[in-house]
Amino acid sequence: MNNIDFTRIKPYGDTYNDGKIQLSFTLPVPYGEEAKEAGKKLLEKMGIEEPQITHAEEAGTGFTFIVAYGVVSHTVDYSAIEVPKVDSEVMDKYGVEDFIKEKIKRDVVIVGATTGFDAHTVGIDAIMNMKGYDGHYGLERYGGIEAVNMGSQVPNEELVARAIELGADAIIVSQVVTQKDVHIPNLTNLIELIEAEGLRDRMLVIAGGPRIGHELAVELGYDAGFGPGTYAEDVASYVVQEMVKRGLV
Amino acid sequence: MNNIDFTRIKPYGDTYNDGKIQLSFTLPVPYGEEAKEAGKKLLEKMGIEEPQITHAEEAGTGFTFIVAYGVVSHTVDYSAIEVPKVDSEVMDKYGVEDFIKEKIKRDVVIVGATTGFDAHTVGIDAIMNMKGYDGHYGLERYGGIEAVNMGSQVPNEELVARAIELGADAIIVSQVVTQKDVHIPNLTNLIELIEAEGLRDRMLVIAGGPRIGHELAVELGYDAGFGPGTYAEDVASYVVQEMVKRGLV
Amino acid sequence: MSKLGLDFKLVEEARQSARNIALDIQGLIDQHTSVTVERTVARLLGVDGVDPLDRPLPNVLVDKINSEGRLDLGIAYYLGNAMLHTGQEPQTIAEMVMKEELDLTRIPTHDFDEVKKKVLEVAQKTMVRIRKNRADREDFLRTLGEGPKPYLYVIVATGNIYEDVNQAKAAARQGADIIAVIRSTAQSLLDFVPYGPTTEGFGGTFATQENFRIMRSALDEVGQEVGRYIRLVNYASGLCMPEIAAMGALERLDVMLNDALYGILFRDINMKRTLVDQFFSRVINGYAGIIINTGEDNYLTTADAIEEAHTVLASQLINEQFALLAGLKEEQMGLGHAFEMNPKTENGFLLELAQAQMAREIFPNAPLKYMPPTKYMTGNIFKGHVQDALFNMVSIMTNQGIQLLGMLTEAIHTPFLQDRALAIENAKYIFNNMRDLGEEITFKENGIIQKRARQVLEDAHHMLKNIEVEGLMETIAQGKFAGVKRPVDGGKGLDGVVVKSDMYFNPFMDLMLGGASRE
Amino acid sequence: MSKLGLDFKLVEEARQSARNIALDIQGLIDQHTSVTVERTVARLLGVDGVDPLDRPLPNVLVDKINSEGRLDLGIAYYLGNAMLHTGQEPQTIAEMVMKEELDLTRIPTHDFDEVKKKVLEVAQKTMVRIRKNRADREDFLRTLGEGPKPYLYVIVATGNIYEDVNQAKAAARQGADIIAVIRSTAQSLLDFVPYGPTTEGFGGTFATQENFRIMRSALDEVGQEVGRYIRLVNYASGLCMPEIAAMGALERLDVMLNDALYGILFRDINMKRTLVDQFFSRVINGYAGIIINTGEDNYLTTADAIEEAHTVLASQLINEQFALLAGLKEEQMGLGHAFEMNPKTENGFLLELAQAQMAREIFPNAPLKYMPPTKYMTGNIFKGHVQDALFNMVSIMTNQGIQLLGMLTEAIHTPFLQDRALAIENAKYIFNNMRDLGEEITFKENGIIQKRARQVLEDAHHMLKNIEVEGLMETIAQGKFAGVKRPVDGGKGLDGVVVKSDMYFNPFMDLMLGGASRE
Ligand code: B12
Ligand code: B12
Ligand SMILES: Cc1ncc(COP(=O)(O)O)c(C=O)c1O
Ligand SMILES: Cc1ncc(COP(=O)(O)O)c(C=O)c1O
Repeated sequence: MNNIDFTRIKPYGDTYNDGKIQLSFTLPVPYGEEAKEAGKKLLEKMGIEEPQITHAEEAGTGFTFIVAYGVVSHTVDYSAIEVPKVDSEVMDKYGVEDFIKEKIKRDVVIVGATTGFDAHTVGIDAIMNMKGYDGHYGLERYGGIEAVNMGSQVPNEELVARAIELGADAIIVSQVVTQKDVHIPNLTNLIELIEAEGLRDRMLVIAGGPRIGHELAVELGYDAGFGPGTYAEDVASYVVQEMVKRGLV
Repeated sequence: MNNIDFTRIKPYGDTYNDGKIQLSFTLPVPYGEEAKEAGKKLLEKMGIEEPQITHAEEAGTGFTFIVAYGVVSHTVDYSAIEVPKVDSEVMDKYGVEDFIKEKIKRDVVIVGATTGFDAHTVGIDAIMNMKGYDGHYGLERYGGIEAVNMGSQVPNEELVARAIELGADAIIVSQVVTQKDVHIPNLTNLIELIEAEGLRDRMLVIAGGPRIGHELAVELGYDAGFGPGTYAEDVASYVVQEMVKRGLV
Repeated sequence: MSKLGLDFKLVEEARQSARNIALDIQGLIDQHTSVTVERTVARLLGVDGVDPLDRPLPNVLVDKINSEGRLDLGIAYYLGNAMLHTGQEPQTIAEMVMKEELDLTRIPTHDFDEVKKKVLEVAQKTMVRIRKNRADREDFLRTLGEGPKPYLYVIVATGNIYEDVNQAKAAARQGADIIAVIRSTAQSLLDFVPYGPTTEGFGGTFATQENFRIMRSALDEVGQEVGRYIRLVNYASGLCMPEIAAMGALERLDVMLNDALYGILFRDINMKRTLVDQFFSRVINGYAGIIINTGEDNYLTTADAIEEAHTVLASQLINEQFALLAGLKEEQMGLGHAFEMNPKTENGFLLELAQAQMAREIFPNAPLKYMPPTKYMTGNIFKGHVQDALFNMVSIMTNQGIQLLGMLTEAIHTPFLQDRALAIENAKYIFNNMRDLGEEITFKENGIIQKRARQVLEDAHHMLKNIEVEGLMETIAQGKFAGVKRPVDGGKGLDGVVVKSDMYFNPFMDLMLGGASRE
Repeated sequence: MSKLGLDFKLVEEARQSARNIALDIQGLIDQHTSVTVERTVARLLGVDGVDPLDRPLPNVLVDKINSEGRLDLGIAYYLGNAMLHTGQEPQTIAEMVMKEELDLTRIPTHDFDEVKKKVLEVAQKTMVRIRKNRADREDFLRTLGEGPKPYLYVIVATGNIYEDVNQAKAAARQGADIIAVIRSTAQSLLDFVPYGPTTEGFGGTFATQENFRIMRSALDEVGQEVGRYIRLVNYASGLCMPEIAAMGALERLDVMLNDALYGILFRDINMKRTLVDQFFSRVINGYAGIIINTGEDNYLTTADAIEEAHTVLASQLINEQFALLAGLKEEQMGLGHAFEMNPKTENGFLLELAQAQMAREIFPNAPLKYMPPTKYMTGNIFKGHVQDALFNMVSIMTNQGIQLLGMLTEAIHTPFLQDRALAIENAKYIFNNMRDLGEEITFKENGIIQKRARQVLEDAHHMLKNIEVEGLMETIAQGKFAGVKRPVDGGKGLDGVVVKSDMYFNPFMDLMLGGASRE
């Protein structure tokens, strides 16, 4: 039955290739038949066939909120997709500790912070604090890792200064506020500072946060990026293996 | 502030022309980074910029359910939209009754049914039964209207035969089941039967139902179509005014 | 103890009225058989397959005899006689009849006791198979286990049995406990059961024995994978009620939609036909350990949930009594009700809570089937998802048994894969997060909730008293249920009802009526 | 009567401890003033506007005097003295100082009683304006009316005040009762208040007096249209707490985020600074009839809602006592709490119900501010919408006062127009459909809910007893609130704290501390 053509996949409602998709959006036009028609036209421009406006309502004068379903005409070649991924094997805490003992034979120093105006600490704490997150201990509890969590709203300059002071093997930075892309200049500035100090080759620089992906991080000049659902062991595994790979031991 | 260019409207998230839109769909591929990437690619093909997969989860082996946001690049010319609409003024029950007394001066006969295999009666009952719907009386209660509700699962042939028998001024038909477009052949068949009987010019033929629009009805050869939220007075107003307009009194 | 302060004397009285109503009808039932009852007997004796025109052989057999006006003895007699005469099995006999090589009414008649003995021999094999299915189910439940109550019940409705299998497996993996394969539109009006695997249906997939088998084995497979027994549901209601029940018994279905009145009210099937058919179908379900689901929820999709709530209770009580007469145990009675209150109603949630709790207290051992909001669902899927959440909340607060999950797209299309996933997520979240809420709360003395429940009980009591006097058939003819009027001799299928002769013989009625538990 | 079987003797003891804790700190507060307290006095005396470098004139004035180490007398004294000297109004004097045409510390000193009299004259005008705002609000509430409780509270956060106005009006039309304009990221760390209308902010819009005015008049307009008074909220917390309170009093805001500890814990503002500032800001809010909102909800965004629930109660009790000392009435205390339980928690809803009901019973007259799920919201907006529905249910079941509506996109972006519309729809549906559910139910003796509430109360009692011994500042330094450690002399803004001289003079402190009601 299910001989799917992975070079041409489409959304699935209840039958292969039915292309069914759900949308919702608001148009800045008064509620009425014309608003629904405008919604349909928009869907058609997106390549959606049989657009159905299943719900439309006035959302404050001059706005119409629309819920729609339709059939996507486009297909995607799934077989050709290659996503850059953090290229290391995830070990658990004990695995990481053993790895350090055997292959690095000294303490690994990791300095972390949420930088710029960003005041969100829960993400970086989840990775670094003793207690960790969701039952996974944080870096502070790892034998063989010296983890320094500088907290939030840390200026990039202070973070770099501290990393130099401690001879850090890795800087890890969290960015949670991403509205209007405020995180991009801030992350870029950090890399520039590190390069200016001539440190870029001597340490790993890693970013994380709910809207940070590995791909974006690499694009911005970081070694790796970690998104939602990351645990301490994901970062730790990457850091220790990458240190060995790069001969930073 | 709000000088909207109605020739080029876009969805509105929290700022004019930000183009923000929400989507959800399922891809027939296993959950993973590649699935998310496929989702993004699909969005891009639809002309959605900055596609963001905000949620992805395995939905049964081999399927990935995706929730996404993005920015639509297309615009719609709202100012040029013209939607065909039922062209009559809606009067209330008393208005309709007076209109009949003054301008038609005889009983108007309306025969209704849900036809084909469709067993949904609530919609046609809402329009025809005494009790009506949502506080709006049905046609049976209108003075000057003889309303005959044949119920559901009525073969088109029987409906037409009854209309002939009663000398109906209007046939009104409900279609609720629209899956796989089953209503289209059924509605088409009804019009053909009426034409075959040479009755098409002598009565109004009207369709209704949750997925029936005026536009579709007209396309299929009906005089008018009524969608969700219709009340008896909407149809009644149309019927009596149109009868006068066409000289069917 | 009643949380509602219900007057259980009134409940007992209402129940007694329902008993009298059912007993009154049982007289009529006992005097009649129907074409589908006889086709069921043929099936249970092993007749299956179709003729070159796709007519099922049970129909071929039964129609032939009925056309000669001789069905009053029951098909079993003719098959038994033919077995003695030809030495062949029923299936071969049926094929011979189809090929017109044999005319069942024109072969020599054997001694009636001999015939019975022969038939019972064959019938016993079927009984063993059904008992084995029942034992297998119990085994699975013991070894694999099942999800906590309320069971999560979802539907699949693609029209294509193989696509249904995909969806059903996905749903089980997400947490569904029960999968119902919705039937194709209007199958209930067919006076035969389609044959073989099918891939084209409208709004659902045809109920065929082969489709049952395919889905059963898929669910057994995924059940092993997820470590829970996954129950399978189909629909008996319609013109083939006992036949489909028999197919379910043979293929180990677990739940059957089966209501004493649904076909009359919602499918315009003739009263006598439905009443006769429901009895045998329930006898079969009872024996096979199948849970029935009644259709009181449908009343509220047509009539108003506030005004007509008492008709739901009255109908539940009647369904209960018919079920008891057919040998069903309380644990098999998935009596229906539904969350169909207009969401705009102030304190509507309280009224719903009253109704659900009342059903729970009046039918303490029944795995009540609770149906989701459908009528007031709209194209606004976000609002719909919250309506479904409230529905789930009432269920966990009142300890319902079977939760037919609401879909946020109810007003739009039959469920997509993702709709089902979201529905399961919704229910799991609420059932877990509010697990013991029902245990924790009590209702105010004489508050809105208690008063509402009492009022509904009184109205139902009153209604049943009236029906007891006027008779069930007359009441239905007057449109007192769901606002639908059905004349006694109207509707489909009356010509398939046959008055039994004194010598009428149906081996399964006696074999099964004791119920498996009593063996 | 307590639904929870709470021990109110224990509550009284805990409250007494909180009173002692607050009184202990009040000693310190009374000895100090701060730059923002003095800027507030300047503002209330009529100083406004900015210099060519966009520095607000209140800052120009106060910084000048502080840089000379002479702020210990209070800015009022210098302004009064200059008024007598120049015969000009404070605004003109401030402009003269800005242009360096006048040096407030170098002009002749007038008789102190004369100075006070002059200052009080000007101050009275401001008092009249603030009283008028208060009366206007009361008038609107009388004539236009307001929505039923819980009030529907939504945020706008576009960064652009004019875009905010669009969103706010749309929300009011959909049913919102309260609109909060979220501030731009990190405004709380600015030691000045930006000036004029602003159109660029991150994650929010700057709190400026002009923005307050623009939004106030938009809401008055839409309030007339929808026939309900629409309340306006902004944030006082931060390094300018009393200044923003004053702006709010002048522009008829109705609610102010204002917590005695928030700045310390979540913005790393120095303790002394925050404690001093919060006092004056609350005195102003109290007089202006503004409801304050405290920030206990924030504890649970960082710490665990099950483990740390008692810190919320302890902090509410402390906030209450600080508020009473500042002349706020119970009806103005929008104490905060939040639905931040992990949705995976079995019976989590019951624990949440316990917490919300407990807050209700311990603070029966406070318009509690209930915050929505944020921490456990995900990119799955459908699930999120159901989480928000459960939050709304707890609120209506426990009779909360102010419902900060949850947004299904909480984990994704600041609210879109449609997110807000859906949030309002969600709350309205549930509040109406379950209107009297709270009235109707009682909780099981010694059940999960009652036990949970008692445990949390005991833990809070214990915590407060400890703080009473160790001192509030020491406790915070140890990280006992929200797991955040703040040293007594750490954090921002300590340099803006000044020890008052014996002759220190702040006209508004006395004028306002009685509260409007006592006039
Ligand atoms: C808690 C919270 C707060 C708390 C923060 C308390 C604290 N001490 O952190 C408070 C209330 C103070 C707050 C304030 C604000 N917040 Co806030 N907040 C949140 C909230 C609810 C949860 C964030 C969180 O803690 N998640 C849990 C953690 C564990 O997840 P995480 O951060 O994603 O971290 C994981 C991964 O991403 C990864 N990770 C994260 N960092 C790193 C770093 C490294 C190196 C690695 C390897 C991995 C990693 O690992 C972690 C564990 O798996 C979110 C909404 C939401 N549900 O997401 C809004 C949210 C993030 N906040 C938001 C905003 C706008 C603000 C404000 C700016 C609002 C305002 N105008 O005042 C303020 C100001 C903050 C500022 N200046 O930065 C927006 C951001 C919008 C956007 N996309 O830009 C959100 C999305 C809410 C919204 N819908 O508006 N917030
Ligand atoms: C109630 C109901 C039933 C009841 C019907 C009872 C009855 N006596 O009508 C029962 C339970 C029997 C039923 C059965 C089925 N149903 Co049904 N049912 C619904 C439900 C929940 C509500 C429909 C309704 O009554 N709406 C209220 C009325 C007032 O609204 P309305 O019909 O839109 O009518 C208004 C307007 O459209 C208009 N109008 C309608 N007709 C006309 C005619 C004229 C002339 C005019 C002027 C106006 C007009 O005016 C009315 C008043 O404003 C919908 C889901 C939903 N929430 O919409 C599913 C739904 C319509 N059913 C559906 C299906 C698939 C079925 C079945 C086929 C399922 C099955 N396989 O067994 C069966 C079989 C029915 C059949 N053969 O036709 C699907 C249809 C999918 C599709 N788009 O095709 C729906 C959408 C549910 C779903 N998501 O799967 N159903
Ligand atoms: C008892 C019962 N039987 C059958 C059905 C549906 O069957 P059909 O539409 O095939 O008649 C329902 C529908 O909800 C029902 O409640
Ligand atoms: C009491 C209080 N003040 C202020 C804020 C936010 O202000 P800011 O982020 O500008 O410090 C909050 C946030 O939730 C709060 O609870």
